[in-house]
Amino acid sequence: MTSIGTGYDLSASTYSPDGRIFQVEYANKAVENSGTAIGLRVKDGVVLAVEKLIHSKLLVPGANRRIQTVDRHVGLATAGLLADGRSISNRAREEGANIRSTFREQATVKAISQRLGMYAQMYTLYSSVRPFGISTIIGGVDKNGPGLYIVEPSGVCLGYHGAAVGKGRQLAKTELEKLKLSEMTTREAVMEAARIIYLVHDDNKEKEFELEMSWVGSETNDTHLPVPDDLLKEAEAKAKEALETFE
Amino acid sequence: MASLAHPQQRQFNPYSENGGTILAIAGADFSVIAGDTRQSEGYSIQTRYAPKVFRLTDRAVLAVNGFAADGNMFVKKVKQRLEWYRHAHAKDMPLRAIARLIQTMLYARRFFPYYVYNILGGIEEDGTGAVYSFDPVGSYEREACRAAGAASSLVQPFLDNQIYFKNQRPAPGTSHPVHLPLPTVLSIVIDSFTSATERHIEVGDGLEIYVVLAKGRNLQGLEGIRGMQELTVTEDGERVFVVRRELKKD
Amino acid sequence: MNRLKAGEVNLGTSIMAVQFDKGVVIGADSRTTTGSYIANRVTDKLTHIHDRIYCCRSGSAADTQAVADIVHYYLQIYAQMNGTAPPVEAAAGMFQKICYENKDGLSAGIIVAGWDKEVGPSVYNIPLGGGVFRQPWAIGGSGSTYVYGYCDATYQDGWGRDETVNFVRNTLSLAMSRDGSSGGVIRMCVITEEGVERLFVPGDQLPKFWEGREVLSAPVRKWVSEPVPMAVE
Amino acid sequence: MPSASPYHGPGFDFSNAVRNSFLQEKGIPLPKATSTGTTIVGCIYKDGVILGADTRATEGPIVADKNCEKIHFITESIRCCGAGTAADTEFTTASISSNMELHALSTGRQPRVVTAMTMLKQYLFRHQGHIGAALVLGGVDATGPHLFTVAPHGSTDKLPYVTMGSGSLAAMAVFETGWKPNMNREEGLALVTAAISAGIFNDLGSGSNVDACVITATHTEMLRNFVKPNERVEKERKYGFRRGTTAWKTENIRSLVVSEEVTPVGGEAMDTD
Amino acid sequence: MSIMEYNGGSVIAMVGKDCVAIASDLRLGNQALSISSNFQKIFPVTDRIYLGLPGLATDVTTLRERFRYRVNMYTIKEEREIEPETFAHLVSSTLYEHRFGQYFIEPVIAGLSKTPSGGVKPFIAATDIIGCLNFAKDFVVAGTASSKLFGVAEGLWEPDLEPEDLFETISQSLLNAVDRDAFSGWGAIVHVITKDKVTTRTLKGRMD
Amino acid sequence: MDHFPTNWGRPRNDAFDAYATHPIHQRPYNGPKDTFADGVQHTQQPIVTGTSVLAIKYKDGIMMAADNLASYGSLARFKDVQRLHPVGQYTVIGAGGDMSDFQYIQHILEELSISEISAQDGHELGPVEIHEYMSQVMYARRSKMDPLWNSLIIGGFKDGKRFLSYVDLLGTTYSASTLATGYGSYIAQPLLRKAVEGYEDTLTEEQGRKILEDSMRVLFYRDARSLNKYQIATITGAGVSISDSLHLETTWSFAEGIRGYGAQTQ
Repeated sequence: MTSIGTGYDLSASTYSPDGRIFQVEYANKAVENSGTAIGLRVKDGVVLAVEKLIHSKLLVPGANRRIQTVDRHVGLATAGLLADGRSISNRAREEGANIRSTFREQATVKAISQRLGMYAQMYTLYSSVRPFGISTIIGGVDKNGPGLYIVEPSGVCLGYHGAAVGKGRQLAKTELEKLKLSEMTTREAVMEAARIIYLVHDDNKEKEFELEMSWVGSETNDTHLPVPDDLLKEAEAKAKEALETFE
Repeated sequence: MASLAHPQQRQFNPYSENGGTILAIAGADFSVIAGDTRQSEGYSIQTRYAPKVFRLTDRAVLAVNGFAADGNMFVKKVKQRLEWYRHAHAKDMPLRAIARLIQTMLYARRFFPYYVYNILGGIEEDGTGAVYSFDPVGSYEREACRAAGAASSLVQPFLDNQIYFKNQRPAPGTSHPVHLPLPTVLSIVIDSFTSATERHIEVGDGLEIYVVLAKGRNLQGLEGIRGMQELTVTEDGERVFVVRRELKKD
Repeated sequence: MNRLKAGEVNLGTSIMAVQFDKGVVIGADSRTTTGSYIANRVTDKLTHIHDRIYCCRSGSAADTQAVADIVHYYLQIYAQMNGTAPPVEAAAGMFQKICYENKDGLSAGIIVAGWDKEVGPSVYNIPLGGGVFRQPWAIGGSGSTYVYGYCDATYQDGWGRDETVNFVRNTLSLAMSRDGSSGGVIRMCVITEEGVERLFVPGDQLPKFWEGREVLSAPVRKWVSEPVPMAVE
Repeated sequence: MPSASPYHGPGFDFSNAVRNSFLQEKGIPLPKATSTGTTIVGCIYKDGVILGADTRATEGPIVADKNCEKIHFITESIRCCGAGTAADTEFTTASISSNMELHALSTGRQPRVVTAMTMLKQYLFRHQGHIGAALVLGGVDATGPHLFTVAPHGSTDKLPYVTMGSGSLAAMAVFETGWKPNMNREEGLALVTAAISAGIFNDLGSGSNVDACVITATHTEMLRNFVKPNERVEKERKYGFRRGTTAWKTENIRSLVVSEEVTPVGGEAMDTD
Repeated sequence: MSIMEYNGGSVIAMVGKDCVAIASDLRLGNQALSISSNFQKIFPVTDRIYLGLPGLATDVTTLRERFRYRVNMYTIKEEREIEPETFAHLVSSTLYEHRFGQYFIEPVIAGLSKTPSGGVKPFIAATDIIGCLNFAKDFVVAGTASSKLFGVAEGLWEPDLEPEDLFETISQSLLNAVDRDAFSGWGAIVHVITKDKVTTRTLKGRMD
Repeated sequence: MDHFPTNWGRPRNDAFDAYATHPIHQRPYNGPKDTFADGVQHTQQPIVTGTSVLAIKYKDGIMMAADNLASYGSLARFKDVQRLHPVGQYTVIGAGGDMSDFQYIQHILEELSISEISAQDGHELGPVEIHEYMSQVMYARRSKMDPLWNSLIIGGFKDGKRFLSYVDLLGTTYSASTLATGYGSYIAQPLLRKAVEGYEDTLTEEQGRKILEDSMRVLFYRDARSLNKYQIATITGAGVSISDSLHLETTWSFAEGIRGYGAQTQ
């Protein structure tokens, strides 16, 4: 990364001489500092999981959710600035409602993601605004089956089988690549997702974390819902078990 | 289709009339507000129980009659304003202030009025019973008694006679009482409604009588009344009661 | 178009008459309405005018009953005077005269049908203005507008009794299923030289045609494509 | 309507019609006549016909009469329930009743229900709906029990169970769920009562009591106020006034007792012994 | 405005114990403008029958004369006084004759009919403008204040009132009802009919 | 309010059937006429319409019924329309009147449900909330002189409590243990009241179905805009259940012997 103070990083509307937009790259830094978020697109649905770092012991358990519902069939998980995540999910809901009222059908995950991508990209064009400091994993099921996308601060929107953003993304990606996602059920994916989050969490360096998970697919009648408590407990238990055998 | 044959039918009438009657009588240290519970349209009974009398605070009760949708909306808005007042001033709004509030709210809709007749009953700050009656656009007056609604023309002259002693000469050497005792008022209210039920098709089914007692007044006149229920919320203040009775259902 | 007088009882109606080689088949639904209230669900709109002459009534119930009563009365006089049964044409002519001369005051659409010695079976249609038109088949009333196409496509010369009865039954059933002002049962009469035979189809045994799907609801969602494995595998 | 006037023959007098239509054109609405909001019904049972009616008469929303009679006499074995403009039902049935009596006297036979029905429909048709009478006509004659409705424009219907008036829908609902052929007297009366009660309690134009009339070949039984489900409860107070409560200005007493004082004139009373 | 309100006026009749009473206001108006405070609307028909004719003033006069004529003709033909029941039907059919082109009058009849035993029986009746009879057992009302009269009378009337008590009840009913009616008032008159006398009193009422 | 939705919200005409002897639905307007009235489109009118909706309380919850017909004037145009619409897990909304307005209502309720789900605040919309929302929407639209031309019955069961209430194009609301819209309020309501009032807590599902079936049958007999194909919805502690289309059995045999309208015998 270039040294600071060259003057090309003060505005998103300014390129550096070598064709980079520093503001966007700084935004990516904000993402990298955040707890990991992953998404698994499997045979019959999508599972989202988030390593939510607890920055204060005074917080109520379950506070500051990072997975949100966008529409009946779509959810999203964010990594980065929490408030930007709220803002983007509101925008996603509007896009979903807009698509529904224009075309009288459920928005596809792809359509919502691409519109969010365009929205995020708009914040890379003007000097008066700051790019979003988040990467968003959008997951859901629609008429084309399960869909999983990431929208980055730059506005790039790409589809994935397995998605990982945030601090532990490299390790998570490696773990995701080992899985046979297209043969997996959402129920199995819940276990894997929990395991990966526990795996990537660095106990030594980090504060405590809360595992937040949601799923959508045949298990939930195509509705985006938090993973039920008992299943979550089971997945956490298994994840901890796996962690011990991993090393 | 008739609508195609008569294009001028297009005009939509945003009002309807839902029958029923309300009345209120003020005593020296109490106030009685009553209404029947039938809601009708045309020759049909929509429901046999739709309240027309509402407790606003422990010292104020509002009766609304006319177009039911407007009435319910109006009561909702009055209650909302009283709630805001409570938040701002940490006390209930006084009766005469509520009366003025209602006038303002009604007149605000001078050119698309709430088609409702309001009667506000309760206890003033000086502890006297009071009744305020309103027309649909907010003209109001404090009175001792008032009837409104479908059978108002049947009930009002009866009240004139029995409450104000209109056209009656007192027995030589005596004078008419200024305020009637509570039991007398209650029985006149009940008889007013049973009479109106006999002669007006839109009155009947049920009767709700609210009684507001001044601060510190004893329950004299309410003991042993059938079907009574207390609705008071605050302590050491005015008290509100409701008495429910059946009326004929034909 | 609102020719009915205020508050009048209306025969919304689907009525029909078809001639065949030996006689005529007449038929009608049984619904009488005021507004959309069915004042009578089992009305008999097939009115006896003389031994072998009947009429089907549509329009105002009061007007058509009054007119039918008058014609019935005069045909009895005719029979007494001449000692023979009146021809259908005479009945039709009488209906036409009354309807034409009082066209401003009446709303009556009548089909007269029957059998006589002179010409055998015949069907006359006397619509609203008071004209008279002889036809091999005639339909009338508000329900008829829905079945002209069916009749044009189906009717053929040379049918016998049974085919004709079937045609009338099917036509009326189709009209009744689409016209809110028609419904109830189908009443039919087969009028031949031998006599008048009454037929009755109860409202729950009407011939059935396409009646829509069970319920129109949201289409069932199906995934267009199955997930494909990752390229890296 | 026939009347004994030396100025004009029988029938309606239209002398005020010009004046009234002028008023109406000026936009002054003519006042309402009493109407019988009404539920009236009839049904055929095993031994004859049962008619039923409520007893409320209204003027707009006001109850003009709490216990009026809506089952009118036509002949001993033919009765007629009336709905619509009260005066019209009253006078129409009275006129037909009188004509039926004359018809019976001139033919020497018991008149038939269809005769009354025909008279009614022709009379109403002649007046083109301006006579606002909606009727339920029932009776038993030599040809058995008969039941008809006659609408204001003069159309008739022949049915085993009928209803009319503003409560007709409520009453018809009861018939459509409860009617069956060949009911006995008890079942028939119960059904008619239920039908009228449905009108009384659900239609504001109908109210007070149930009148019923059971007609068989041999006997007609008028059950006036057969059920009284709406008696007024006792008032809470007495409303008598002290004598002298009302102030009055003048008084004039006209004595109706013709007092005769016999003054003997001259001499002594006659000896009547 | 209804044509009944052109001149205004109201009548009420009540049954008491062996007596009847009939009362009316005395106003004659021209719409909102009061013209006279002594306009009679109640007329004696026989000694024991009184007829109230609230409604359009021109028709009050016409009908009063018409009924006077018809009752006289009846008396001459029949050689007896008309009974209240009979008179009620006479009123009814006279009005129905004008079914199309009505008189704007709602007559009220009060009287005592003779019983076979020689006693008297109270009789009251009212008709609408086209002659539909209403035989009530308690009270009948008519005119512009009819709905108010219905309300008060329904509240105040009690069975078996003696003549003097009946006078109070009918007077109070009338006065309080017309006070709430813009088209009636300006004084009132009450007739109480008993077996052997008719007491007529004019009442002190509001004159506004 | 009468059955014919065209007349809803319009002034009653006294010159015409002042005594309501007949249930008359075509009432011509004879009030003052605005010279420019024909040039101004104040409000639309109902075009494709549904007829009655019925609802009762019973032991286990709420039961509702509506037929599957959408009429175009007197034409029976669509015979497979569902007029009972589930909203969330606790509520059913049944509609008479204009079907396009009803579809619009379904859409706004869908939007409302999604925004409620997205909130993820642990609250769920029950019948009380949906009725309140709909009554505000209906009242607001009537106040804009642009009404949604419907009468709606909202029934539901949540937290062990039954709820049944009505709202129409004027924003008029009311509750009772039996409700019916349109023609149902004249024909079915008397039957429902007699069968249900006082028995709300003892009426079984079977009895409830029977009384609704009987009422739907009478409506089919007497309402010229009804169909013999209908659905029943139950809302209980177990959730919402809307039946498949049911067919009414009807009786006509007594009519076979009827001849003519008067003296005729053959």
